[in-house]
Amino acid sequence: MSQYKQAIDKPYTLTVGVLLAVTMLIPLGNLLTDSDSALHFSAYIVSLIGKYLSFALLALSLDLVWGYAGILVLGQGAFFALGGYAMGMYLMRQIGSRGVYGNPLLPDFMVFLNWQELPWYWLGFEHFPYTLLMVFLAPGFLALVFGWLAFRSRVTGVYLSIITQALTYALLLAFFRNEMGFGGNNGLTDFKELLGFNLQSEAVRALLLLITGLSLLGALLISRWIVNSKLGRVVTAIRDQESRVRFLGYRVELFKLWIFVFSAMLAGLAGALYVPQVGIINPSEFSPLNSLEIVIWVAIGGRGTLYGPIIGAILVNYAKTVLTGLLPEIWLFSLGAVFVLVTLLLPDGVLGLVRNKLWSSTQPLPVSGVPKP
Amino acid sequence: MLKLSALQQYYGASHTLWDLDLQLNTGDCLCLMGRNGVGKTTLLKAIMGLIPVQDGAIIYDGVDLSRAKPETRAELGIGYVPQGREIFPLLSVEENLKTGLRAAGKRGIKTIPDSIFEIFPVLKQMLKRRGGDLSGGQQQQLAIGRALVLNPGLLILDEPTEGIQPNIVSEIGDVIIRLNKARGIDLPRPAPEDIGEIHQAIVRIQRELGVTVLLVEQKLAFARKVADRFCIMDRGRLVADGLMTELDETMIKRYLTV
Amino acid sequence: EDTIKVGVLHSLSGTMAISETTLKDTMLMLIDEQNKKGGLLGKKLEAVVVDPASNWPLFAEKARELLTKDKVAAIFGCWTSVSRKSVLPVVEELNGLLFYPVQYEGEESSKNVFYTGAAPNQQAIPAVDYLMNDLKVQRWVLAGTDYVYPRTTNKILEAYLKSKGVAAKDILINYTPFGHSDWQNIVSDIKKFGSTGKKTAVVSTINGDANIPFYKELGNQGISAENIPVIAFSVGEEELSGMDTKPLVGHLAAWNYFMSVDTTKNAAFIQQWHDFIKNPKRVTNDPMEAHYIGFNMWVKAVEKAGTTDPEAVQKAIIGVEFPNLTGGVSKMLPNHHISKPVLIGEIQGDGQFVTVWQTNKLVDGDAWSDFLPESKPIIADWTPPISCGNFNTKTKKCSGQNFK
Amino acid sequence: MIANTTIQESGASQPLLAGEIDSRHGPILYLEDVNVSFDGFKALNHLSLYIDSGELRCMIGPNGAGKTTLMDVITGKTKPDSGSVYFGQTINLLELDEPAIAATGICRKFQKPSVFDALTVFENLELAMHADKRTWPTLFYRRNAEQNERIHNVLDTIKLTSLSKHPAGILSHGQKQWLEIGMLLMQEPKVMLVDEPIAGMTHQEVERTAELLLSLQGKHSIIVVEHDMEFVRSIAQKVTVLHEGSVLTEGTMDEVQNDPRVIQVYLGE
Amino acid sequence: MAEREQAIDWLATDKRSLNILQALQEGKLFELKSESKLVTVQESTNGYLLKDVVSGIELSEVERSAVGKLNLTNKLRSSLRKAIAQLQLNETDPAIRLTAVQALGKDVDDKALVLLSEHLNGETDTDIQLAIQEILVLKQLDSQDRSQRLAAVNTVKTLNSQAVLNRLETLTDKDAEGHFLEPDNEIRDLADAALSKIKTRIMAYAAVETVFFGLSLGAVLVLSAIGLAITFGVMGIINMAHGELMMLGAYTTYVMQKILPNQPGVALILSIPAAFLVAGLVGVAIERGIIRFLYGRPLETLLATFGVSLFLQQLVRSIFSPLNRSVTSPTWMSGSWQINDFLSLTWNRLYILIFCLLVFTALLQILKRTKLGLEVRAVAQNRKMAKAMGIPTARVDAMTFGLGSGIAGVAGVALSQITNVGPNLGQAYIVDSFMVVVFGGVGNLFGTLVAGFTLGIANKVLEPYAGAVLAKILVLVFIILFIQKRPRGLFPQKGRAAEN
Ligand SMILES: Nc1ncnc2c1ncn2[C@@H]1O[C@H](COP(=O)(O)OP(=O)(O)OP(=O)(O)O)[C@@H](O)[C@H]1O
Ligand SMILES: Nc1ncnc2c1ncn2[C@@H]1O[C@H](COP(=O)(O)OP(=O)(O)OP(=O)(O)O)[C@@H](O)[C@H]1O
Ligand SMILES: NC(N)=O
Ligand SMILES: [Mg+2]
Ligand SMILES: [Mg+2]
Repeated sequence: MSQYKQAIDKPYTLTVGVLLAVTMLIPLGNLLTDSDSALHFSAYIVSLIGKYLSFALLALSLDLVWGYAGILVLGQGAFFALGGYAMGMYLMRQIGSRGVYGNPLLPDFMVFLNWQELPWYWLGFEHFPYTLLMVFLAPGFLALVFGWLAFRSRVTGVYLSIITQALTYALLLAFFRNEMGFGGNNGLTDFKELLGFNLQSEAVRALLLLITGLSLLGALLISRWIVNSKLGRVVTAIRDQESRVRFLGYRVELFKLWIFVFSAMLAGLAGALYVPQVGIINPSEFSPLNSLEIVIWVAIGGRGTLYGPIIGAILVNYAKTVLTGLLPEIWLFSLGAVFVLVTLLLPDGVLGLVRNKLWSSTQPLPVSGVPKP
Repeated sequence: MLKLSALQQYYGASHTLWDLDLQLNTGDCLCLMGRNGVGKTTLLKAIMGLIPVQDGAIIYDGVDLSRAKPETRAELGIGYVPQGREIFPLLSVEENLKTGLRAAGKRGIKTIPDSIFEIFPVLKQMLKRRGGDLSGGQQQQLAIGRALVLNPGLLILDEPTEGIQPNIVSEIGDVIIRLNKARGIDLPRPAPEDIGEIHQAIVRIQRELGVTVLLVEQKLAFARKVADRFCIMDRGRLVADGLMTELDETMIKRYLTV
Repeated sequence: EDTIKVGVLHSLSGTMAISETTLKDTMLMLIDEQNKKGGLLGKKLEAVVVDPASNWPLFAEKARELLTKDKVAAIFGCWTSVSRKSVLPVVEELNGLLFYPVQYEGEESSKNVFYTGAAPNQQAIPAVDYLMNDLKVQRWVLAGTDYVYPRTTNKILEAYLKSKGVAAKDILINYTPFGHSDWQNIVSDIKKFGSTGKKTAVVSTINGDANIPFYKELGNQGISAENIPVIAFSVGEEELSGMDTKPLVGHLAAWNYFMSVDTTKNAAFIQQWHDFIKNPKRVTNDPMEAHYIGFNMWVKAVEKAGTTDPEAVQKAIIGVEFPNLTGGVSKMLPNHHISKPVLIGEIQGDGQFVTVWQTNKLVDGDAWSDFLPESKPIIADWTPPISCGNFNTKTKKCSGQNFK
Repeated sequence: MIANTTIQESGASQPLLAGEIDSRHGPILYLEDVNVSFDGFKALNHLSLYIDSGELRCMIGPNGAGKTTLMDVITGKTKPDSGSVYFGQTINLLELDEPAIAATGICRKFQKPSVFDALTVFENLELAMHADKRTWPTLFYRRNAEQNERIHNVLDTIKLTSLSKHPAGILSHGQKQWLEIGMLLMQEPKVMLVDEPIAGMTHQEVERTAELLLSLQGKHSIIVVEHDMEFVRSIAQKVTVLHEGSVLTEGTMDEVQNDPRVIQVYLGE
Repeated sequence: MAEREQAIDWLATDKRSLNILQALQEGKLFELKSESKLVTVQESTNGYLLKDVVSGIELSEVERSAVGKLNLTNKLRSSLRKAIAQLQLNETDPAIRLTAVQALGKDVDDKALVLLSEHLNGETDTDIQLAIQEILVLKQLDSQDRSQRLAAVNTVKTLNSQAVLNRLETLTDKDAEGHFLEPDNEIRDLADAALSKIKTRIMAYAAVETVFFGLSLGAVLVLSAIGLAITFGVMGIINMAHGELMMLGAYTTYVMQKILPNQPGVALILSIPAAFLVAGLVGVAIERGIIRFLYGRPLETLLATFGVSLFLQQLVRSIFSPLNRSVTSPTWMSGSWQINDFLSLTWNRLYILIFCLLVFTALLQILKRTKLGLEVRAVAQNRKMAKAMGIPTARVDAMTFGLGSGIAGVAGVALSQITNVGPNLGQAYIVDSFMVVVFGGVGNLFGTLVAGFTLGIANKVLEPYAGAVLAKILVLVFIILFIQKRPRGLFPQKGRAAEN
């Protein structure tokens, strides 16, 4: 439509293409070839990429609220973790009587803390469809209640950021409590099966990766459709001049709420995809620092671009994987330096660089090309 | 006093000011005119150092300022009243005025001159109110007052009458004329024993020095009243200039109407 | 060149780096020494160090990386229980070996994990016995950080105390979050609880960073070891080296090793450590000894099996004995725990412990506590015919990893 | 001449309308005894004002008289301490918030031009366009040919066609003024509140603005605040003078201009 | 060890052994291995300087390994304490005598009782007399004479003494079968009344204590937030490295104590300016090196300073090791101000509270009274215009950021007195710091102060009912809900300007 949108179309297409290739190639390679084939990837690679893609989805979800709606959520990890816990609870229930104490109903951690019955909120999680619903509803509902309160009272800017941080911090402390019935610090682990399939089997891993990749692609397509819709523009307008939008007759709080809840649900989905692939969900996912890191991924990739955060999340996490193995003693120096340098040298994130070099568009860009008010 | 030569300015890839030359003599009151978006504000910002220029020179009192910091320009006595007022919204009126005292202090001004309150009495009434709470017109007065704290040698005004009530507009006109023709702030009435040649000399020097004014203004009547020279811009270039009296209908038709 | 790789999986950054970095160095030292002795099976050992950064999922990822990419023969690592829980499915899936050197809550026995730290019966129970019998303690504060290890330990202790006739009103249980730093109320409560005239003691399962402010507050509120002794299970020489020990003098800790124990083996170990780390002031501690024992047992088992193949090592290591640093000979038991002496020490002004009590023989680590009703019937035995980490002696069924 | 092509029938098609505006008894906007104070300072002082349906009302008064505050009250930005504000006979504006008031058909141009910098000029207009402004319909909204044309007409009117694909952030001050006027046109309001529309415009543009406003009267009720007397004279029928938060006088331009009080506090000379 | 206990008892009978016992208590008594002889030691450059235990005459200098320290256990320590107290009962200094009496009073056996009552006759100091009488009157409760007991109950009810409370409780308790332990009704009723009197007083003291706990927690919060109130609140920089700047302050204290190993108090005081300089200079470096390129892009400061925080953490890990460092508290910061048995205020917290108020006042004065204060705010609100008015923004920025950072460093000095000095110190406080600043209202220093104390007290009032974790959760929820009511914190910026 407008010229600058064309400018972002190219990297967007590229991102979609690469993602599609990766998500199809690796799982299909693993499903269709023998283990000694060149197209066969180790479980390590598969689960690593699966994890990156879940994080990418998480980053994408944050970009919607932060990049487009200007709501700097410092508690996005809370929604991710809730989705993850929902999935974790399902996986726990799937263990059934194969737990160490052989209790058919209660997860192990409840048995040795003398719980007599399953708490009510664990009911239903033995059913996958219910779980799937909760993966979206649990974070969605929290976002709805929280957002409704906050947006209605016109809490904005750092105030909103900090109370989202307070939210995730409170949840962190709550989930740490063993009385909450979510396994305390240890969280939920020792998963065995998903829908009756062995989680440790190669095929299931490959399929999980495929599903994660497709979810990410789907989310990217939908998100792009949303930000290019009029709603997307209203939301962008809210980011820049919230009060002005009200006078045009839009209910700012509802628009914010809409995008906030949608983003929370995406984050929940990311969490649900993440958990079976890494094999653990624990309250530290609620830690404010984790949420802060998500912000970093988005910023590194380039906010307000949708594909930037995806690349940011993958790059940062890949860097982590490599550096923690390669320079275990001093990798924080390098990561810290990378963060500083990217900010100083690449104001539009890594993607800004790529975009400027490859597509040297003279058009100002939607977010940072214009001086902020 | 101020000499611009071959000034070039770009916003990213778009060329906003083209090879601009302009000369302002001490005591001049020059009105810069032109349609919307031709680059008037941009030029003023460049003179103030708020945006970088790519090429060309800005000579003020013989010093090349084209790479100098805005702070330095303020210290040298360039006062700036921006379009859109740019009041410090959370500072009180008094504090807004005080922001200029550091630069003014370099030239011996330690407190806010009372004359500013004579010119804009409303500021005195609202001394403790936050700048951002003032009405649009009050803010404009504050913006001019703030620039005057610097006791400027060159005063740059970007559409100073915007949103100002008519009687104040004409007062602002008078103020500009007064500043321009005489060195602004009236001297205190001399004690009888001081009356003499020295005092006379000081007054004369001040009158001759007068504040040089560079004004952007759309309102013809106002421009005609205060300025003695005009200068018309079109698409980043200077296209005409002359004495205010020479500004005729054909020129207006050609450059100022759409 | 052909080497045998050994994975070292300890956090070098993040909250746990405080404790775990030392263990990484310990492993490097042990491997270094083994290489000086000629390596293993004629090959050199090579340490592969990674940093799981105190991030639990990252522990799993790194474990997988070590086993798949680096093909390590064994992993020495983890500190917190949750990091172990995170790594567990990975080592089980890939049939790796993990040596876990920290005291923990028990209730676990995996075919692929060797628990060289203390089980609750090798630390908590003897400590309480000491307080009850020697110090005549009648009132008990069980203070811990809110996570599995303290929770489980305290459950075991509560059951144990009650079985010894302690009334419920004489037990005060308190949990605080990780890194808790404001102890004013809790210490004040402890003071009140302990001022009734009956001898009171605090059994502390407070973890890591929370200890410094806790002891500071104890000192400042005037609780000395003479009135209300505190016995800790997570405060060792290394933790003390970061504290102002003046107000701590006389408080207690229960471990299986103290740096101050005067044996030639220990002196040599300390000397070796100081040489390796190039700092004569560095202390040694219990988990270091656990790695020392664990590593050497692994070496012996590999030599015995003639291969590093995990399956063979798992078989070979059971029954392997290795002298520990405090005088006894520890043995790898069929339940993958080891036998250890239990020592109780009093903190001295120089940050060392004086042993005031010790078991007269080694105590076998018990994976499944006899003081928890659900665990009582369960045993772990990785030798045939049971070959299972949680075998229910009542139902004769095996659950968990080798569930059939 | 301009507006005929751009402004369609308004009123009947308001989907979010809280009810028909009842202006049978004359005025469409009623403000009675409105008081607003800030930290003790009375910005509006027992102000009463009536605007008739289809009327073009000019509002003048010294800086700080309370003109902008008045608009803030009408549009719901500022809640008065006391008084009543009605739209037609039935809609109590004090019970509504900003979007609800906007939805009833009261729209506003701000004194300080406020457009959405990150959006293009085109998108700015599209956002303002009269439409169903709830979330889901906005999400699924598709522009039709007629709407497209309307936007283009307005672009022509405000002379920004060539810049339509540029982000509004790069516009000059005067261009932003025009864009805001364009956004106002797109909203097809019943009542337009126009705060200092011509600041920063050239003489000729001022004339065009005057023409535009004149062509809109009758269909819309308009309140214009301006300090440029020449401009006011060129459009004014009825002029209200505000002073220190209340109405000083009201009347035709001539009456007002010759009122000594107005001369003293406002016009000067 | 049992032998040592006997030895102590034996020594306690001889006045000359006081030196030996005190040396033993202070851990200065060593055995010279070669001669099996007891000596006291003093650290010297090459090892230890030996002195004769009794006379204190210097003997010789030996290597560390030549001597072995005589270790103590709790049992020995308490025998020692008693023994020393017995010997000190006749010291000339009344303060020492008083401590001796109190030490003996801790658990009185018959021997001590006799000793004390004998001593009472000869004692001239009234405080000491009172202290002894208190011990004796308590013993009277056990007397055979009923009237003496009644009188004793009446006397003790005015005392704020834990021992009295415990004793009274045993007078009113029932045994396992539900019979009263004390058969005498009158005494029991009297004891009951006395008990309720004392308990009322205890409640009042507990309330005072809770408020103090809250204020001292608040002081820590305020201290850690107040630097941020400048860098974040006034300058608008989301400074994620704030916690690490505090950490630097804490490490400065550690280094100062290393430099002055024998004067922890002096070192602590000197640490305050030193930490201000260290953290302040690092702050200036961060501002000049990174942040100045990011003005107008506030969110990017978050990213960059997060990088800086990782860097600084790893830096101290590399320099000081990942372990916690031990920072000692000088004696005047240790222990507590014992008002009575039921109320005591710990010195370190008290000092930190005072320190916090001092820092706050100083800062307020700087921002109010100096030109810097005005210029900082002008720059923060409109950088370009500030430049145009001639404000040297670069210098103002650097100085302000340096000031905020320096104060973070000073806060670190205070923290070193109550918590870990380690690489994670910063992370433990960063979330709370932001919370306090935002809760108080960004840009309002006074808000930060009130917010810190409010949250501190709220936490401490809730803690006894809800426990530490739940209390914290409740406080967080309270913050979230409070912000709904006041979307701009406790003390919001008001007016038109703040709305957009
Ligand atoms: N930050 C910017 N980036 C890109 N282009 C800009 C920027 N600011 C202004 N422009 C463009 O530069 C041109 C000159 O703008 P300028 O503000 O100087 O105009 P002006 O003559 O002052 O107009 P007006 O009378 O409306 O104030 C305009 O066409 C405007 O669109
Ligand atoms: N939030 C506020 N706090 C304090 N005073 C305020 C606030 N808002 C407005 N005022 C004061 O109320 C008065 C009326 O302001 P208003 O903006 O309505 O004037 P106006 O008539 O629009 O003036 P102008 O023609 O200059 O735009 C002014 O004196 C202004 O300073
Ligand atoms: N196992 C422990 N101490 O976490
Ligand atoms: Mg302009
Ligand atoms: Mg106004």
